[in-house]
Amino acid sequence: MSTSTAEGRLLRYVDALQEAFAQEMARDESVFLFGLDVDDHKSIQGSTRGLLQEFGPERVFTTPLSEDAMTGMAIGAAMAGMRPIHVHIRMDFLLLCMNQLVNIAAKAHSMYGGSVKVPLVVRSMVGKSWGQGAQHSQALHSLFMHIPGLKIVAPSNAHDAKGCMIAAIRDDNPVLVMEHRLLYGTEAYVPEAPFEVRPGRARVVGPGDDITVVAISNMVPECLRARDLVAEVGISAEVIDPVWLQPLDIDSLLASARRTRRLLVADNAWLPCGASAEIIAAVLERAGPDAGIMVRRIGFAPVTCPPSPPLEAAFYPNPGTVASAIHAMVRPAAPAWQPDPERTRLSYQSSFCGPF
Amino acid sequence: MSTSTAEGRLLRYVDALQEAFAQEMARDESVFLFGLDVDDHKSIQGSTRGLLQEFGPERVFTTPLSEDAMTGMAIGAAMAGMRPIHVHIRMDFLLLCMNQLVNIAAKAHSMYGGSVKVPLVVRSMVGKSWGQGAQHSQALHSLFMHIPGLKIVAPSNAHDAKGCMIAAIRDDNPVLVMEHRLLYGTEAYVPEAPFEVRPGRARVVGPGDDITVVAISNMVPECLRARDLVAEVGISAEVIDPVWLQPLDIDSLLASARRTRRLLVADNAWLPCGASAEIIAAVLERAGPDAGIMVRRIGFAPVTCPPSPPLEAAFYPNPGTVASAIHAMVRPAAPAWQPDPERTRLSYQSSFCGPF
Amino acid sequence: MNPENRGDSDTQTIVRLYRRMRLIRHLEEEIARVYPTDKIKSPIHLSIGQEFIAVGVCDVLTAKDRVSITYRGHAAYVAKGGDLRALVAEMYGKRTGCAKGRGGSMHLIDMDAGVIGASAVVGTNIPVAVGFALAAKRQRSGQVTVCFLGDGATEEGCFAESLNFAALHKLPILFVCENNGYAIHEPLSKRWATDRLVERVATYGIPADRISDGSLTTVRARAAEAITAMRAGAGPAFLEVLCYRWQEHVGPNRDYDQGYRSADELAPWKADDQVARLADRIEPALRARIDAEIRVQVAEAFTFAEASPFPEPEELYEHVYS
Amino acid sequence: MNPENRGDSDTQTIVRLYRRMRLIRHLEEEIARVYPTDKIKSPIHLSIGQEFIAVGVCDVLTAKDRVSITYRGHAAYVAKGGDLRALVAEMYGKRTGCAKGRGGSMHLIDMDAGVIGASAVVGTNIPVAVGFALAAKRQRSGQVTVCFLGDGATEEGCFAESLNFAALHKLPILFVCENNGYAIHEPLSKRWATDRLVERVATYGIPADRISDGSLTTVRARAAEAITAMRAGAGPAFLEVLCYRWQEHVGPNRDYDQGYRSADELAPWKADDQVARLADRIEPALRARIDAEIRVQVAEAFTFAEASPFPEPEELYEHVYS
Ligand SMILES: Cc1ncc(C[n+]2csc(CCOP(=O)(O)OP(=O)(O)O)c2C)c(N)n1
Ligand SMILES: Cc1ncc(C[n+]2csc(CCOP(=O)(O)OP(=O)(O)O)c2C)c(N)n1
Ligand SMILES: [Mg+2]
Ligand SMILES: [Mg+2]
Repeated sequence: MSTSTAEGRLLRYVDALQEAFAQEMARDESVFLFGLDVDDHKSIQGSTRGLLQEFGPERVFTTPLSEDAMTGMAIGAAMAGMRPIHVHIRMDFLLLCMNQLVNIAAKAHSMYGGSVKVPLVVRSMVGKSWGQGAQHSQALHSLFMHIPGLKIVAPSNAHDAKGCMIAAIRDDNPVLVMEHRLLYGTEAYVPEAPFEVRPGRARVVGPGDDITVVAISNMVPECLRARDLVAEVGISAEVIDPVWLQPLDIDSLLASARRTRRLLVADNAWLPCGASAEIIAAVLERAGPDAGIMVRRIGFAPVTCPPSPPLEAAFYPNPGTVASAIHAMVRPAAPAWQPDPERTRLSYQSSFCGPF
Repeated sequence: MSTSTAEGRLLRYVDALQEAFAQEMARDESVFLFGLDVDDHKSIQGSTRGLLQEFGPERVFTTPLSEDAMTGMAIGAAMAGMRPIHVHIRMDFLLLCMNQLVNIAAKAHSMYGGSVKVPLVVRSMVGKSWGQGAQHSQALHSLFMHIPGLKIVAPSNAHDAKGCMIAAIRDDNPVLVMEHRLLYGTEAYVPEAPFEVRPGRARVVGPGDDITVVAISNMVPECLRARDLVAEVGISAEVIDPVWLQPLDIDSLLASARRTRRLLVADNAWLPCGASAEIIAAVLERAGPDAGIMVRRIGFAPVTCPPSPPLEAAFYPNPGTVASAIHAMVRPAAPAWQPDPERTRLSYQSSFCGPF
Repeated sequence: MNPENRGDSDTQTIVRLYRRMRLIRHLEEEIARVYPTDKIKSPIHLSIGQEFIAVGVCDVLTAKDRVSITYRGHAAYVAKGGDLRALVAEMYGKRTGCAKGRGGSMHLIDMDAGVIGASAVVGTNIPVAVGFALAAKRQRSGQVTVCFLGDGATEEGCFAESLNFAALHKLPILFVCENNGYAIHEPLSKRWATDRLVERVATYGIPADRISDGSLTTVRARAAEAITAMRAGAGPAFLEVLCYRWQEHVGPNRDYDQGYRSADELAPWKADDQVARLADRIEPALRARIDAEIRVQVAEAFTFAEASPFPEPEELYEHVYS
Repeated sequence: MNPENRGDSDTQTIVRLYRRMRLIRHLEEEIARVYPTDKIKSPIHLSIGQEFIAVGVCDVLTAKDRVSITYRGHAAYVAKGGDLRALVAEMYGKRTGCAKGRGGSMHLIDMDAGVIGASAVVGTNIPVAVGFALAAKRQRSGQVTVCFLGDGATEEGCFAESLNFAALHKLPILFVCENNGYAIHEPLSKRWATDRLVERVATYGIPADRISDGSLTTVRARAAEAITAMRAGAGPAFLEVLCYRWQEHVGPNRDYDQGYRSADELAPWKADDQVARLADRIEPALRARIDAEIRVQVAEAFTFAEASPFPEPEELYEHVYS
């Protein structure tokens, strides 16, 4: 927090989130934050640290285990002019409140002819590793991308965690923020003053010429690592973070893919009807049949997430499998290639350790 | 019901469904059917007609309005060796039981290491027209296609309604059957004896050479009508019904698209992260960059479904808009073309009339 | 002097209530009459026979207070002062509708009148109403929220969740369960293990009452008590009001020939029709004048709806995001 | 003659119960001891201090009966006779685990022993258990189902929905709420409007009892009554059992230094530890022998787990569809 630069201080993702809440709650009385455990001593891994003390129990409160009604409650409060932030410690739990999110939050503005707004933020975290297993590991953004009326953002670094969260809080529509458990400890330079990373612009996080790799959420750092790995064998990969998934900045993805003529989408989720399918379909629909863009998706294996370590390792894409996929696309004639397994081991795999 | 041929009798979709239940319930004691209103005098538009009388209230029963628990209940009964069929009169209501469907039904076999099975059938109907509006009109199949462990089928005609339903009932996995309200009155030849239309094979419902039109659910008859319309201007469209959406017979769709080099997917749903995105991404991933296949999606407008008639008409694709899209893809250089609006009016639009 | 303002306040109240009751009854009869013409292309759920609940409850609310209604919500919408013309226009799918043709009969709203919307997914409005109550409490606005719901809605999990939360936070919300004994064609006996609903609600520490005499006066009195306590900070309250749906579940007709219920069930309710009961207490000339005014008012709303333009197809893309 | 079979049936019962209690306690202590080695890469929720509930209830069940458990389910799994080695192997993620390494600590299952699974999404097991009870009733198998749930789970809508349905259909299911006063770190006071849970459950026509003496004997007696009635066709029953979680919510440690609760809360529960209470009633030599046997049994389960192979990565694709 001391290393201040023109672009801000080095801050952890989780602290950037906390700063976004603290600043927005101070700015706007109508913002309140609630959900299971937001007010306990662990304060959602620290992301809600100090908020109870600063803003009091009317604006920072836990709830009964009633995700469905609590979502409806937040929607009602939002329609009545407040700006609720609802926190879920796992994205899997959103399945309990799909009705309110899809049938009311997404639709209220429209089905009431514009006479109400739903400025609601729903925070949810994707769990990964350490045996999270079947029901604590899902990344379900595509379910929400399917529904008009919702916005979805998946910040992949501390800078965006703050900027996107502030944009989400200020947005007059329901915004789902997909956070990722493994990103919480990652650091980036983050401006101290409030700022917004608004919907509409994907970001090139690593330039390149041979292939476009669109990486979502935690796949961004993993794909950057893959980019380093393939660079060692002379492949130049461009890694793009869409940041906002709805609305999606297809133009930027298309421009890159047109140039590299290869498009790999690495999602932090299952593939069928996923964000990766959407990106590929949307890019190719616009690119036309003569663009000659090779496409591929990489993501969760098409199975339920297993907790057993070797199965879990096989379930997730990683820098090594991404690098292999890049290599296969860029040099289809060459024999299959895998980077040195030692080099593909991610730093978080040694630093993150159970139980939750 | 008298017009018997080698392939069966002309039967309405709704009666074909009813026949499937009657035959399977007679064959297998473990099958039971439940859900709101299955036992009333309207018997879900007739699709459960006579079942209460034939099989009694232990095997045919209504429930409280508790979609979430009723789904869990069905899952438990299935794990205990029964074969429940759960009926929802609108697909929108599945949003109330997503947790059970996704977190338990889809995962139980896997997360319990194969020690249980969930032979559950979930019937749900897509509502359309007559002001069904925001919450009674959704087709949410893509949400379920995203989740490993579920199967999804969308019969588009009476023959498949019976054959797919029987296959679903006999399947040892949870199967979601997406029915369509507007298909209920349509007739087809249906064998009298029980038969299965199993997962795995798409069906060419209208052959053609210039373009491949993949049509889902109620879009099948609408695309066949579009096929007739474009035939009048010399375009030969192949219409393919995937029938089962999970597993999806990509091979057949790919083979057709490779041949026609044009792929239009017409879905009965929103496009982003939809079945249409999946089909396009999967086909192009396999076809490779040199296949030169032009792709396009058509489906619900990216808005909440409005009940007002002119807005509702603009919300849905129809034979006219499909025909225009086909024309634009096959003759990109030609000026935009629209079939005579009189000819595009669908027969059901005059025959179906409110309130529900 | 306006004859409605003549006499004691009791008479004024009766006249006011009669006006509301008659307006709703006549409106719904007109909807039923027009429906077969197919001008209203939206599923209609009439509340004929049940109006006394909405009218009794809304009569003790202020304009600033709010009501959350169901798809069977014409009565509460009108009773709370929702714009009549906008209601009919909405059913016609017109641009002048209360939801600009995007709601239809099942999603009525009039934020200016405190009608905060309706859901076609049963029970879904309950927690949303709780959220309005939370906001009112936090904003210290003094507004109370009334949440109408059917007997079927009490079977949805969110009902229990909402009660617990509303009680925990002592929110200013009155839940009103319109128990008409049916969910579509399914009677309570197939859906409720027992009928001890108010007892159950009371275990949350929520004062809960069952009104079984079908009387507008009783409903109004109990609602008044609850709302008064609430304005003094008492937290949520609950009323279960027994009633009867005279028409079919959805659509304009009667359905006693369908076998799931008999006209005998209707008879006592009809005999005690609260519209007629109030009518009996009003001087015939005044009544005739009111009836005539209401006929005009309703006819005018239909004329307005008919004359209003449909939205243009291009407007489809409006109001998705704000 | 086996000394455990000597003496009156009361003694036999005490020994049997002690064996179960000690086995569970020792197992969980071993899990806690091993956990810091990172060999168990799965979130563990220990039930140390709460074992008396599972042991008391399961003691009155037959092998054919079923229990639905929670992610805090080691005790009930073992009490119902679930395979010990398969449990430990599952926590290790081994192929020999009760779910072949696909469940982890939060999804224990042993269908042969009547352990029908656990969900990591709170409350989700409740309706599933009801479905097993429905199946048993329809199949006329005579099996009863016990559904364990936490106090937090009662706040989920599906709990109310499930009670209503189970009561409506008179299903043979005993709901057992292990009320340890906390959901993670949140006390009841922040989650329950009142603590009148059993009263609420009773409004469904379900006999409901609260056990607050922390006694295994009481739990067993009440469960026995309920199950006996159920076998005679009485329909569902409900027990709320007050208890206390000695360890942190998830993980192997104590957490009285974290500020959300004080060790004073623990003191009375510890003083009345039901494992020690039973131990006191058993002759020391026999007790020592049992303890030794249990140590061997548990050690053997860990050895088995350690020695078992991990699944091969290729096995990932198994068991998606059946
Ligand atoms: C969640 C849900 N389930 C089922 C339906 C279908 N449905 C529409 S109205 C209705 C009956 C609701 O009964 P009740 O709450 O008593 O209200 P009433 O119609 O009697 O006024 C049902 C089951 C629905 N709209 N939403
Ligand atoms: C639906 C859902 N919401 C939240 C969580 C996070 N969570 C895990 S355990 C737990 C506490 C549950 O409390 P209780 O039911 O009392 O069981 P206990 O842990 O005390 O045994 C919570 C909130 C979850 N797993 N599932
Ligand atoms: Mg009703
Ligand atoms: Mg607890």
